[in-house]
Amino acid sequence: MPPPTAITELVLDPNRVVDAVSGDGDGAVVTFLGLVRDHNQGRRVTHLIYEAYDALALKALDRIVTEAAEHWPSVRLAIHHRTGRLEIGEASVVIAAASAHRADAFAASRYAIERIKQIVPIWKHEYFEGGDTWIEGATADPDNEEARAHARKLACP
Amino acid sequence: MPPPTAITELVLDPNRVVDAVSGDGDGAVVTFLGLVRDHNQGRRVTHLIYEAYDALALKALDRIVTEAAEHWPSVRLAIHHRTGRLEIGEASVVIAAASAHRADAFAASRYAIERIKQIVPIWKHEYFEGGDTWIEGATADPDNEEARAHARKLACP
Amino acid sequence: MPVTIRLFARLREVAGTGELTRELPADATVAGLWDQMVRDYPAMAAYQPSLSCAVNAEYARFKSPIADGDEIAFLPPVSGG
Amino acid sequence: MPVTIRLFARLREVAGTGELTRELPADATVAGLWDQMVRDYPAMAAYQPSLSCAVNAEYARFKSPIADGDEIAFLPPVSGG
Repeated sequence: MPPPTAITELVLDPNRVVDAVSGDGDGAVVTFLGLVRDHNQGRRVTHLIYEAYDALALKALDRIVTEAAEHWPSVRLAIHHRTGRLEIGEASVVIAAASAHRADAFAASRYAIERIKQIVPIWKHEYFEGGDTWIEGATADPDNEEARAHARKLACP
Repeated sequence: MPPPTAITELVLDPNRVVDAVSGDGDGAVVTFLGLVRDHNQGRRVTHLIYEAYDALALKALDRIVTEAAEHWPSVRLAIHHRTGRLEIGEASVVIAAASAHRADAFAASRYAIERIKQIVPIWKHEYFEGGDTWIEGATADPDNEEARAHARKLACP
Repeated sequence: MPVTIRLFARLREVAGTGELTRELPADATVAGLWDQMVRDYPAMAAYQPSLSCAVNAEYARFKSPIADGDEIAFLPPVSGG
Repeated sequence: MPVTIRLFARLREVAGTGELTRELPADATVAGLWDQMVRDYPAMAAYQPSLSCAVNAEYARFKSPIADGDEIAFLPPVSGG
């Protein structure tokens, strides 16, 4: 069985992430794939390079899995994030949430992607036609309860 | 490219459904897999047989795709539903929603599964230890605006 | 005029077949055809409050008229997904 | 005491390396080390308001003390997903 969390330079296989969570008691699996887009803020993107603080990034993913289990005990969650060079259309992150209850599976996977953007030490170096730039999003602070509550709110039910 | 909607006796391949929707401009793909559970209402399920009114079921799926496009114009949606005999853990339905915006992709895929349960002429024959039973859910009425509004509400944002 | 009737799930089991043909008068409606089905198969009566119908693979109303050669389907509550 | 410093993304580029070693006094804190980084690499000052830090691959506070042999990481705003 694949691990629930992973930071890897290898191409992500969504089916493998689903295999990490789904059991015979689950009626619903929701997956989220983050894909490299060909544009961003008006720039024509050619490719991305993701850099990670691997050891801490893996712990941050584990933390998100633990947080989600607190909110949605029925859900099993897996998150695999890729690093290195990614071409347009490739998956940078795959999240899978399995549950007997589809509402929980939807909520947990949405929560996970919001939290990833908040607290996982990974950085996107964007290469576009005419240049390149580091994307800088959130100041990572796992103890920021306001950020966590925001992610919880976006997850809905 | 696989078709956006399908009713098929063949094993569903989630990657194929994703391929039906994702393009170079999409940053997010949300998939929903409905899986055959080993239990239901205290019964130990051995397998299911799905029966469909194929011609109408396909039109109903197309209708859901059209409805979702009205609510979330940024989303492309695909729905493949399986029929015939399904074993525990197999996927009965795969939904994929691709968008530049993850909120819309989540919402559209949730909407789709709720609408499938409301209006698609497919019936689940459950075989369990000690017997079998037809599962009867919603009275199908695509023009029931209350049902549609309920699905819209569950989809959240 | 001849019509085809499609039955699914429990209704199919009650009739012992998923497809029937009937000869109907020219002014027939789906509701009238359903009444005839219930006369032929009394166990179907229980489905009256929760039934849907379709004509030529499009959802229809029970007051819808039926034309020569139509395919009329009676649908118990659905359970896809 | 010797410590290792890990730098990522823009900070790594500013320093020209992702890993440095420094000799620190026994009562050093993460904040003190960061001040030293800014002295060495003035372009890093812009990151002060949005910076995170970690000690031995665990998120930490800037007031955290540093021990012999620790790995201290300075993290610009993250953009995973």
